[in-house]
Amino acid sequence: MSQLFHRNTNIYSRLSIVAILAFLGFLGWVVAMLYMSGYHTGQADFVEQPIQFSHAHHVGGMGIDCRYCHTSVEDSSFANIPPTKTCMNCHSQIWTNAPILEPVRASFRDGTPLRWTRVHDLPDFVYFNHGIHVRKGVGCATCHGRVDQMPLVYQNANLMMSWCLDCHRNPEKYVRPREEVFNMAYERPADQPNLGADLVKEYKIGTVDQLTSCSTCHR
Amino acid sequence: MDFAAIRSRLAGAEGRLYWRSLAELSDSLEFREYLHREFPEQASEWNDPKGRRSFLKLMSASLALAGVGACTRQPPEDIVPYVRQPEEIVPGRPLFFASAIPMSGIAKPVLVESHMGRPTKIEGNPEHPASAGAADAVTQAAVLGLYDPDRAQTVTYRGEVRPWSAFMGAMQSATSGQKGSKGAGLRILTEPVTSPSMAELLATILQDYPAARWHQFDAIGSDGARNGIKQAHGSAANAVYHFDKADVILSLEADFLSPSGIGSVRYTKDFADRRRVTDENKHMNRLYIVESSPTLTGAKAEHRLAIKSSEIEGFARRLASTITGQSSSAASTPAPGGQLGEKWVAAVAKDLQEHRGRSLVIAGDYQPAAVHALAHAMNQALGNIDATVTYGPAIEAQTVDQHASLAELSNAMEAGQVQLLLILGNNPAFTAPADLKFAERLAKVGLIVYHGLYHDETADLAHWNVPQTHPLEAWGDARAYDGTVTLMQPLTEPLYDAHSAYEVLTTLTTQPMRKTTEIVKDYWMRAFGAGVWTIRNAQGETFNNAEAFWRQAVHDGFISGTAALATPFAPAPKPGAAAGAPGTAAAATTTDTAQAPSDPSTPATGSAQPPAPTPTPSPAPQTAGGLELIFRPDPHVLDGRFANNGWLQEAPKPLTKLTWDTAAWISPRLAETRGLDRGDVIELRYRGLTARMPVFIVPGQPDESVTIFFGYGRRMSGRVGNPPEEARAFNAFLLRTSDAPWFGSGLEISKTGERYLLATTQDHHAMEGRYPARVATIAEYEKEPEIFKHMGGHVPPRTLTLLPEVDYKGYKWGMAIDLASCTGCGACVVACVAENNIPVVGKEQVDRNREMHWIRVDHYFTGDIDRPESLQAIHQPVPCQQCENAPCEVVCPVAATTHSSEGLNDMVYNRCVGTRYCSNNCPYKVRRFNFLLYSDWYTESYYSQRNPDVTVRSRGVMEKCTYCVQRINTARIDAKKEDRAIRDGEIVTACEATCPADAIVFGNLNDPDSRVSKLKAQHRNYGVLEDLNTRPRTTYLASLRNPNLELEPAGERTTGH
Amino acid sequence: MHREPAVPKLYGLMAEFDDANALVAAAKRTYAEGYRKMDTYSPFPIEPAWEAMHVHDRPVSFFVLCGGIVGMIGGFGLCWWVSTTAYPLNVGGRPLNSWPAFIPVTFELTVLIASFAAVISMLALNGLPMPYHPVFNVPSFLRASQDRFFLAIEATDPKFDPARTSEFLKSLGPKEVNEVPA
Amino acid sequence: MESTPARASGYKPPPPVIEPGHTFESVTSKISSVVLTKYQPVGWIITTLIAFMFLNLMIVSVSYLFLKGIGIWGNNVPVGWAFDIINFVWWIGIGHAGTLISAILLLLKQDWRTSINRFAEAMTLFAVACALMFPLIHTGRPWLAAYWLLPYPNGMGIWPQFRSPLIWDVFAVSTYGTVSALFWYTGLIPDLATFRDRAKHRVTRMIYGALALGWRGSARHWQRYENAYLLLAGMSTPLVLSVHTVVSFDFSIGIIPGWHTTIFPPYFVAGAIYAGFAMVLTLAIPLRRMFNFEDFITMRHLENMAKITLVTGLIVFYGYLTEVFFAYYSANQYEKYMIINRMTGPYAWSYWMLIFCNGLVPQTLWIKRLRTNPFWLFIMSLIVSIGMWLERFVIIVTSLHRDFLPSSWGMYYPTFWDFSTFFGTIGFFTTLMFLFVRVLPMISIFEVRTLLPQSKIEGAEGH
Repeated sequence: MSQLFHRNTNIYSRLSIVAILAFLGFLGWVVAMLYMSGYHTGQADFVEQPIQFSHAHHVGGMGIDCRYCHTSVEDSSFANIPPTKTCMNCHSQIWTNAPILEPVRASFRDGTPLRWTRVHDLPDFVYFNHGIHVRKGVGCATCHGRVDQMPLVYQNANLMMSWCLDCHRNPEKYVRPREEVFNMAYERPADQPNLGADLVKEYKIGTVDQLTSCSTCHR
Repeated sequence: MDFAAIRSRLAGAEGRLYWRSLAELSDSLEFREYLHREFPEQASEWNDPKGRRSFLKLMSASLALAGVGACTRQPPEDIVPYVRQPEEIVPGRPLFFASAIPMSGIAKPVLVESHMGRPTKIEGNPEHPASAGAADAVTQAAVLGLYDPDRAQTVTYRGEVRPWSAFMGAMQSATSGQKGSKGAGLRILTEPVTSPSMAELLATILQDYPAARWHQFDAIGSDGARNGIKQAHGSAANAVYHFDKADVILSLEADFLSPSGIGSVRYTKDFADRRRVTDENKHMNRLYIVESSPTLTGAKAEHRLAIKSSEIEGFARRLASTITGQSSSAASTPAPGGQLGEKWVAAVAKDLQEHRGRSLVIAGDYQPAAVHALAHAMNQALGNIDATVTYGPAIEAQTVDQHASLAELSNAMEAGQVQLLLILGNNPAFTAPADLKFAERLAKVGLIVYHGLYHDETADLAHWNVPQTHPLEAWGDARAYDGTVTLMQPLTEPLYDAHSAYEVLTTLTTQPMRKTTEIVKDYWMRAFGAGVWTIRNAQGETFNNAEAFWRQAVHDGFISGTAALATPFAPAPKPGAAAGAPGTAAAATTTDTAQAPSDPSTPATGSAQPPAPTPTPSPAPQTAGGLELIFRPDPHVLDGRFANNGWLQEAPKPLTKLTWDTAAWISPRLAETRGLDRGDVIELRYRGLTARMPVFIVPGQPDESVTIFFGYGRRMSGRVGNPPEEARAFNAFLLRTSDAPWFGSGLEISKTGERYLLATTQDHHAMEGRYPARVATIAEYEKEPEIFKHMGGHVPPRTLTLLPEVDYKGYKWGMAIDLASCTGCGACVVACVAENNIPVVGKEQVDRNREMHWIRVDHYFTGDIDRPESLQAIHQPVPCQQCENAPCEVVCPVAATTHSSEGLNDMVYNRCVGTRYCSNNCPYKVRRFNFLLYSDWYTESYYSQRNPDVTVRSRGVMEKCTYCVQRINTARIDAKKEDRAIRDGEIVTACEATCPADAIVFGNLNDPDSRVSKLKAQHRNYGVLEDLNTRPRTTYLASLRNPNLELEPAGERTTGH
Repeated sequence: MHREPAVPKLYGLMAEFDDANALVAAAKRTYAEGYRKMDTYSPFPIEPAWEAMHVHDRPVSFFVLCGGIVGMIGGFGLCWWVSTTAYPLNVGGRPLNSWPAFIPVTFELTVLIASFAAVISMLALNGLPMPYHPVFNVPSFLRASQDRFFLAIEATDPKFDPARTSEFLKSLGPKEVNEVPA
Repeated sequence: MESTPARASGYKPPPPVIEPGHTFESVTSKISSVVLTKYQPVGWIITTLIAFMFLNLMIVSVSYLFLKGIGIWGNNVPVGWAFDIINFVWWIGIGHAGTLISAILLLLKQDWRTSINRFAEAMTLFAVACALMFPLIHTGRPWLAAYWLLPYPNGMGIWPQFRSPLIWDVFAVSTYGTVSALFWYTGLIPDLATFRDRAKHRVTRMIYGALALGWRGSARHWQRYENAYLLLAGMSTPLVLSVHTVVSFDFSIGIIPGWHTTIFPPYFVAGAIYAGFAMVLTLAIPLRRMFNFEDFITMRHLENMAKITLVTGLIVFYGYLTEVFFAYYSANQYEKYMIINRMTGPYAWSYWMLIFCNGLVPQTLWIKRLRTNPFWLFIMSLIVSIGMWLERFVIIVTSLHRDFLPSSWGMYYPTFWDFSTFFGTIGFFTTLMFLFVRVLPMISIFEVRTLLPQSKIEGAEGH
């Protein structure tokens, strides 16, 4: 008889097995990458806003404190977006007819609120409370990044549950003295491990059991 | 329609957030639908039963929604900040405002939780004497009514949308026509009015139109009580009962523990306070009740005598003559109920007399005046006046016999004397007694203005329809059951083109433009000035100025110390004149205002000592043989006013656990003799009127009586309340006649052969010897305090386990529920629904045992079905027991339910895959599963009601009671911010907060001094199914009974089963 | 399929039998003759045939054992690590390391990995897949999978000599002897 | 093989496992002709078409389920599991006979297994496929089941909960499926080679050739092959026992009366074998008629299977009695009530039907005339399948619908979609089965060859 397959088929058949396995592995890797990437998490995405408000200018440049606008950050779960009135406190004096500020003035005139797009948008089943984090010495920049260097605010961390857990499991790695919370430029000192441990004690930060209980964040 | 009007109206700060969604709404299809629905010819669409479960319509979308899991991005979300932020608002933190929900004109004081201007939850007003922090189911459900998309939304004239201005114009011309005849053709029909400011406005109108008449009607009000007290006093008054001072209580069919009654919240509290037995203090009150159809009060009573409603007067006479000693003809007539009745008269009379000044006789709202008069007389004889009963002046501006009042109006309509009729609420076309033919006589009225919350049966017959503001949308005042003046403040701008009764009435006055705010505030400013109302603060000091008083009053939600003052009925001073005090002109105009005492400033009680006369017997109802027909308001939808409220429709009705429908109650024996079974539809023939009802067999119902309930069979209540075709005739009003409003004989029933599905949440009411709910007599308990531990299975010692003990450091949450105080009113169920965004699933789903309530009130019968007097019912609220060895957790494959460090049995919706294994393995069956997409994701108006602190669950997800973990977390965070521990009582779960009987207590078990720890230390404390070693954190305090040994020799009934 | 060059290299010689007994007998004699690079082909397993060639290798068993051990450690390790280290949670008051509950998974993974080891090592040791093999050049070899039995002596065998080996094979009383082109 | 001892002692040899007069050629051609031919029996075509219709019904039902959620079924709160899990356990049970026959009987050197193990294994695979479907769809959101039930690193930093029997299920059933597939394919390789060499059309030959991996029947290969095959059999045996044990844990780990009992593992395994053999009979009897395989699947096979069915049936029946005894002896009111409720409650009909199907009907197998009557065996096997389905119904539904608190007792009523999903899977199963016999050898050719006298080697000890 004649051979059913050519002699090279042997090589091909074995190669193909290896190739298929390799391909599956690659596929898995691609999915994983996409899953962790900004495409899925929204990390570092550009977000269109009604006004090109620059934190870099206001915070970095003029050195306005976070709390001037986000007034409720210390005593509420929600760090509020300032009412138009807050903008007008200054902009009724300066840049009074800068075209870029027209939406603000319009809003103030006819009382229609500005509609901002959320940048740090947790799922609705996650209940994050700004007040307690600020109180326990978690710096704004720890999660939001160097907002003072962002012309347009973008999502700094991937906001995945594992990311939250990293801090909830070992807060000592991240906490800072309360007075430094709103300091954008704060750098973790060399002895963060010791400092962190002390602060965790001093600020009575909850046990890991409590910080990683489901109902701490999910209700 | 006039959107500009709405916009301007909604421009206020609070309204701003809502403004957005309404603006969207106004362009949306739904809104067009609402508009169309205003047109009567579209009414057919209302009656589509499918509409009730509209959430099924867009089910297909749910696939996409449910798929939001792995690799999908969240849709971008907007943040809309204020333009000018009100100081008091901290975004993310709720605010609480004191207000009130009026019912039949009586204020039910509440505290409303508001998130960023959205009222989300109603609780009781802790400061207010009528509430003490509790609120009944109906009151709490009002918040859902606020957002009901079926509410009337625009002013219409003959079905055409009209602006408010057009209405005012129309009223100007209509009234100018009445000027000549001094308003002879003008009629105003309202609910009972206790609001002083409203009374003044009405008085003013009646002064301008002397010939006009003001009628009051409330289908479920109690003329018996009104007239009874008049008989006793000779003048109208308001009786207030003090159960906290009473050791022996006789109720003559008085359902003072009813789930929706006036004042029953406070009465329940006082009653329960008197039976909080501890190992230290074993004192307990005793309740006798003589009643026909079973009630929660009857279920709570030590002794219950079941006789026909019509026989109760006879019983009362016998008892009265025995007590007062006056030998009247009654003394000789035999007591109803045979020997048992005789035995009762003797025993009860003895017991009452032994407790002079500490006893209490109370007559039921649905009993005729004579019985009330007798009750007052007995209290007088027993020296209970000013001890357990106090009399205040009438709190209604004008106390009239309401059925007579409505009859008079109806006759006037028939005679064609009515040109202009203002109907302020309460849907008389549906609720009027059948013999008055009110609906058809409306046709003879020149111009009908209807002011209602919905486009209901009356609106359908009216020419002008003005949408009524919801109590949470407008200013107002009303008096609580005890007379305390209670203020209502708006929590939001009206969501629709709605107007308050004040605004409607002002169109009849010379200054039609006045706003509700000014009317109410102006009244009280003047009141502060004048001596009509003695206005003091809680400490009894006077305020230094009117503004301070007003601010205090609005903050508190009521004006303290106003209970003892009558509501003046007098016109406001002419605008020209200097602002005089309200009520000063009283003597001038009040002709027939039956006020007691005439001088309102002096406390009423002094002159209110009733000379106990032998009351005139009430006309014996014509005995045409046959069965006795008993009318009752539905415990949840009352006379039908709440028919479109899904929460109330789905809340299981007491004793029957029936949802979504009504039924005629019959006794087991009657069912047997007539060959009836639950769900059989019967035809009721009564005085030439007919209606139909499905039957429900209720143990304890007298064999000769059939009880039917108002509120169902409404054609035009809305998409939730509209009945299916076959249930249209289940309408008790079809049988009601004005001469016998609450019961009458001569009922014939016949089986139609049809069946009707009745969806109940509990079908098995026997305990099967498992003692989930435990009860013993106080004697047994005193003899053997451990008695409750011996009921139920053997509990293994905590040491009997292979597993290491988990010790919970820090907080250790637990709950104790006192079955001795619980009356089974079901307020906790609605509180939980409101707090935790629990969806309404609809009748079919309930029938498939898929109701979603996180806390349910189990109900067990004990005793002999054939001996109604031997029946005992016991109620047991069952939330998640939060077991320490939770069987549900071990079997969850994805760790969606685990234990928190504080011992909570956490349920993580977003992790749940929905295997339902946990539910199978839960011995208490407290877990609830979203078999379909139950949460209404599509009705935008409901979005605003949701509690933002609780996830809105999606399809395929398990859920259950969380001990209100959102409240725990809030408290914990607040405490941590202040570096302190959470105080006992700082965390109050929704069910605990609203429980009128304070039967539910939540707290930290690691704190030996916490209320809950103390309760759990009691001998009465036990855990359900503890023999399974689940170690529930929720435990129960066994119920106790305090029977009279003359009526129940010790050990006659073995306790518990 | 294109033809091989005119004078093909030789893979070996192949004798064809129609009876299993003959094959076994032939195999014995060939081995006795000193041939080692030989093989027999049959449509069903014939234990005497490989015994005749003194083939005794059991590495498959070894791989299975390894697979089993890996699976067992991996399985228990997974459960243990997940429950005690990755995210320790209080589940129904059970200890973090509830080892009895981990046994089923451990067992299943043991069997799973071991089974894979068995099949994969068997195929690998057999050099499969090998769709092309010189023996298929023999037309009648088609029936090796049906009802015929073959004995092949490879050209690489030191004792191999086309003529003498062919003679020897013929002496075994086969139906016929074929050259197997490489 | 058993002819040798037969001659030694005077005992009458049992009927042969293969009718005499066959040659290697005849065996090979007979079996392979089923596949390597253009024509199929009409019975095959009709059955496949009907089965295919039901398969479509399943697809519709499942799509609708994904669209709306499991609310379309009758499940409710006391009865959280119903048809979904009943079907799962039923199919898994059926899936046991295959591996059992091929593995355990191999170890026990039962040569009569050879002519039935192939399609029994196929049956196992397809039954497991049907079974695997239910754990996935019974959540109504299978995408999440796949997402969370398997352990792998993820952005949530959270893992499956290994204390849950459901996770054990995931591992047990998927392992069982995988190993069965390996076992089955390994067994197929030599026969695929046969097909490669017999097929006429070139493409067909290429396909079978590719699947045969170039098998050439070398003795060295055979030797390793037998080694590996034996090891697989050795591992499948405890596996097959573990699978239904784990499935039974789904219930016995729970605390519900009627679930929480120690006898479940043995009693479930026996039940599984019982159901499995019944299904093998249900398939074997028509197939051997359809393709005239009476020579290979002889009365001896049917009778042996009947005997196993009888034995396992008795074990299962003993299980039922034990449950009753426990309930009485435990002195536990919940257990007692559970049994009384099963016997007299609203679902009593299912309990008594179960006793009839699983307890009484198999007793007819004591009678040789019935035991050797293919028609009766076929009917009996169908009744047993129904009985085993009812057994799971009784265990799941009647235990759940009245558990501890009388207040939450309820009833369960299946809906149209419950039934359509169930019958749909039967269509799915049958379709696969009939397609299998069309494309692969339903009887292991090379093993049947070893049954022929021609394959015996003089001097070699029989094996």
